[in-house]
Amino acid sequence: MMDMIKNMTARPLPKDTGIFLVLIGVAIIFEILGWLTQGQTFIFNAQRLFIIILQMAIIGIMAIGVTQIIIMAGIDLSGGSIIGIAGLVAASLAQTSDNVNAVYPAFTDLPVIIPVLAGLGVAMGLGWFNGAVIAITRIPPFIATLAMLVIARGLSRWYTSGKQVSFFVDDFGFFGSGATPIWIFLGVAVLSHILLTRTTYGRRTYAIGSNEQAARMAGINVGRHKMLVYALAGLLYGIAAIIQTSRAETAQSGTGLMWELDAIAAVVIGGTSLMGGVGRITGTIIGVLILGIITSGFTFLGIGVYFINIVKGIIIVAAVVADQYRHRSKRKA
Amino acid sequence: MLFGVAALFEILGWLLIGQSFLFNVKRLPIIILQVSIIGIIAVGVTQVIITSGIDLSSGSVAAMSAMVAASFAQASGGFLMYFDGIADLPVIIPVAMGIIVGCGAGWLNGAITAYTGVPPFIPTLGMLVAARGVAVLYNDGRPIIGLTDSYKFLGSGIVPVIIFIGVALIFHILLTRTVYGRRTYAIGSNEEAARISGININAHKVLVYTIAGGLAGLAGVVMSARATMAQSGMGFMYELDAIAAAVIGGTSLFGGRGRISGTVIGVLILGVITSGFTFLRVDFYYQEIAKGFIILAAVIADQYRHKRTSGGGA
Amino acid sequence: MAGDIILTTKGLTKHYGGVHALEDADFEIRSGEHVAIVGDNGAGKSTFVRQITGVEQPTAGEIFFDGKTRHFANPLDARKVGIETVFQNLALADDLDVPANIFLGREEVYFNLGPFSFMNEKKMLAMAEEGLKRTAIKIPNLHNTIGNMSGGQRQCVAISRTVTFASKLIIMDEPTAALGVQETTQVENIIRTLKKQGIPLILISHNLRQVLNLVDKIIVFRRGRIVGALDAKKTDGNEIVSLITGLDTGVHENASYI
Amino acid sequence: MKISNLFGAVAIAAFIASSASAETIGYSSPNFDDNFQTILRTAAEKHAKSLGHDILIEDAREDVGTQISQIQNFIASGVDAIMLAAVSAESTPAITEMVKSAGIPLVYINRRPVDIDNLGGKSTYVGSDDYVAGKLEAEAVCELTGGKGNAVILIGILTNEAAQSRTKAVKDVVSTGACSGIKIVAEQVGDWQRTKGADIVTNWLSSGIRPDIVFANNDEMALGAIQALKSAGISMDDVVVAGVDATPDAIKSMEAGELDVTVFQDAEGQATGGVDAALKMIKGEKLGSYTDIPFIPVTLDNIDRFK
Repeated sequence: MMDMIKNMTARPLPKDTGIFLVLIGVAIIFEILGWLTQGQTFIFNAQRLFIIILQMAIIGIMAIGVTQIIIMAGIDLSGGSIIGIAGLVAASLAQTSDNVNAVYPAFTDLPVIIPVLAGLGVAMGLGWFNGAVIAITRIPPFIATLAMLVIARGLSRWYTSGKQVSFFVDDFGFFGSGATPIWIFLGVAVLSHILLTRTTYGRRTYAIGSNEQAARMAGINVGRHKMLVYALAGLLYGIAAIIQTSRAETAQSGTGLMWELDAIAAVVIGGTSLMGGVGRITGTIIGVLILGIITSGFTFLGIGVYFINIVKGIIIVAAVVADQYRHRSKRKA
Repeated sequence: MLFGVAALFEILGWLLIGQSFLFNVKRLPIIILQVSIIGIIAVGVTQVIITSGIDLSSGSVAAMSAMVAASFAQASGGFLMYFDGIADLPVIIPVAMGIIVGCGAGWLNGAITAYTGVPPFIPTLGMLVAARGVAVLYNDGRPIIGLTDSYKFLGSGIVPVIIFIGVALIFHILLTRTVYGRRTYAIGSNEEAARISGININAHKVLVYTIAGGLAGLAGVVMSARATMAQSGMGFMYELDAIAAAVIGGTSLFGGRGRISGTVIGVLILGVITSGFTFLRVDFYYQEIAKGFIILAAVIADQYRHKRTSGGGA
Repeated sequence: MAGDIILTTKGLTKHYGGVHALEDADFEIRSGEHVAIVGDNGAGKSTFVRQITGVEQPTAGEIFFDGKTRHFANPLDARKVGIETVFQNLALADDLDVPANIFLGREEVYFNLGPFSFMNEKKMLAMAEEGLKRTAIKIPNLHNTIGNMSGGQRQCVAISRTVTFASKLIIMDEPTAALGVQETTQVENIIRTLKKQGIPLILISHNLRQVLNLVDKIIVFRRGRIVGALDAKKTDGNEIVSLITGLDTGVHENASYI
Repeated sequence: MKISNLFGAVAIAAFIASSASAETIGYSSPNFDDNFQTILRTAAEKHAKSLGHDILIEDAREDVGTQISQIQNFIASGVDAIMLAAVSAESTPAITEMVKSAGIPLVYINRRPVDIDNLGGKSTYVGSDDYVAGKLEAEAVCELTGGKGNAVILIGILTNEAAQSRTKAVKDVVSTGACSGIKIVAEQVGDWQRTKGADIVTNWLSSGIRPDIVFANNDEMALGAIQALKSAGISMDDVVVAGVDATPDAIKSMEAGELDVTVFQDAEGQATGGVDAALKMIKGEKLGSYTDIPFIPVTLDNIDRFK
């Protein structure tokens, strides 16, 4: 354990240079393609940049949660589904009283803190459940969270029988308006970065990811820590759900479908290793931006949305393969 | 376990609906018919899981294969031809195309898994996304219709069941009687031991994933023949059912353990559950939530079996 | 009693990046001879074994086996010419039964259809029983999976695998490290049986008592080099220990270094 | 709703036992997550239950194979009639044949089957003509704008007949006579979703595409477009936004002066019409192949009817 910690602190300062260059490269490619095919700039458009970040803020918040899970050598496929149910729960408690079709006619015009806490609570609870199942039964996390993907989606369909929930109190609109999502994203990123780099929470997360056995021997309560990390990720999904619901001014059972893939893609592009033990929030943020630029760039170039899926699939695999080679060459050296 | 589940539904059936669940000439064949497509996929997935791999792409690969196969299976006289001038081909061509496309996707899954050493759920997750994208792009999201009668025959009556049983039998024999099977179990059981024994691990993994892809392709063919059309949304989440069937049937996610016969039973249990929920008129939401818990329960049970036996050995 | 030279290495060297795991190892073993390799952790014993069994390829040096220069690209190459190895991690597949493990990677088949060849289970079972008989190993039920067996039984299966294929040289890497007293005795008895049958053996072991009891010659590795070759009948534990640790007192200065 | 669901789960036995004498209708919905389909489904459920009948609902998840399986399960479970909105219109011949040979009444609703000519007797289609929806949408826009302006189209899911027909109708209208001053400058697939609609329009705006007209295949995407336009600081008086469905959200937006055109697709009419058709056929009545539930363009003049 001592050795491990020494290794970790002795490691050269985080370098996101490589991935940052990829970001620049991708932007340049779209810039060139932009001039060639559209006759206009892609990047030097303040409005577009703002929008790219705004659109990615929600995925970004999810990805920050997923980053911590992957650093711990876990995985979470249930983020999108949890956002679906958390958004619906929050929305159902944020309705105005002049709405004849309110989910809970008795609970309308509530102070905004109540729907927010309810959404966060549900998401955190489901996240904790993921962690508990993984910690206690020790089944592979991707299976546990795959089951949660199905369960949480079923819950969100059950909750209002698939009915859309709209008409929110004005205060609830705040979370999705203007640049608020970006500020929340940044806040979450900074906090998580500090948590990961400066606190025992972070130290333990890295320790479990790099050698769970050693972490256990060193007296870390691995099971409890896993529950904590998955629950925190759930909390972040809850935040993402509230921003999404507020921004869309509506919640429905299909919200968040497949978003977990975008989040995982952002994380692995950002250099977090699926082997665990390695990863940074800064990398994830760059990964999120790369994904945002690609999505936005495809729309900008007028390429069909379905191409984006194919490209996304390829990017996820490529990023992980690249990580694998980094990992291997490190081992050999 | 199969009997238990079936008996449970039988009892509930008499209690709640006042009729038999199992002893219904209509229901039993339909249960088997419905699961035969998932079953074909599950036979491939079982082999992948025995090597301690996983394949999350089967549903999407089946959809992609269905689109390609159907485009070669159009009858003349239809007004929406995918290929102008290609019509009324012998049925073997679309079937072969479907299987080849599936094999191709499986090969890519296997090659990336074997030669880069990334965890298999990543390349197959990528394939899940990418193959669905290809399926949509292939005909701009439109379905492919007007298939030949000989192609549609593959999905009619009990033909899917016969194909499923045939596939299950062939791979049961391959897994239990041939070197292919021996290597598949050996790799899943102890990859290092298999390597030292001179087995070409990478080549074998590629073979297993390719076969699984080919079976997903075949499932796509049967699926489109049954629907008498191909559509990009087909087979959505079938991979989950296939994995669930394999695990319920006793195939261990840790590799090295599993049987096709178990998977066939697992597939039937899933079919009984789905059909039983409809039979008992339980709302769809509960079905979905229940399926999630069933997967979880099966894997947790596997985990405890694994712990117990490996605890006794080394 | 030692006959012709069966295996020779000349200047065998292995570097992992900057780490010199094995330097300039000259080694030989004659037919019928049992040789032990001893040394501290990281002294290069396992590295040496990995080169001569084809698990890894040497950085430099040559291997002569059975009269020819050999280049083993993989363990199967080494096995094909008759070098059988019992690896430290046993290299057994837990979920397979005894014959399946013994024939792993070289199954007997009825006719060759590539990977889809049908296996001749009967023949494999008979040959496995034969191999077990030759080493006087008793395993109650050959169709039990390895995962359900005791450490000693597993070790016996691993050893009988090497014997089944009538090999020219057997290498055992720490065969008794994980075994209890009784099981260790069982394995030692198998080794004595092999000695009687005249099959040459290279034994890697930490157990000096065992080494002195079982083999003819003891090779000592230290820091990647061979630092001594001792006749088991003319040496004792002290001499070996001093060579292993490098703290030679000088008492045995005239011992049979080569 | 939630509470009644919970009770439903607990008391399902009593519930089913008590309804043994009523008819049971099996209903396969193409997608639970789709708002319009949800309105349709819940309206059908409400109507059937108010008449004392059972309705058994399944979600086909936009998958033809799943839908076919569900229908087979309905047949095996001995339902008295089957209702469905088809995942894909082209899959209907196989479904029709299956249900017909089981001798069970069959009602297609909302999504027009390709084999509509083969229906009649114990099978029928209750729905509206999506081409008409697109036509009414485009004509209303044409009138509001005087037939001029740069237009963009937000398309639903490409696979859906409704998306294809509505889009085609819009293009047909703007390519003719008085409306030919409208130029389609961009189109994108928004999957029927509000946030997708918003993101696409935002991306267009940042690429310098500033539409005068937004044609959306449905209201959700239209509402997304309005969000995007508003957050880009564009006055809603300068842009004509049009959708289809007249959902409650859309009506509210229209009253706020943001959404300009929507076309009422009578979900309730389709659903109740479908249930009624099924009940008639169970009683042995023979029906025609098609019952039209008309689309109605919604304007501020007649908006109160749709609240």
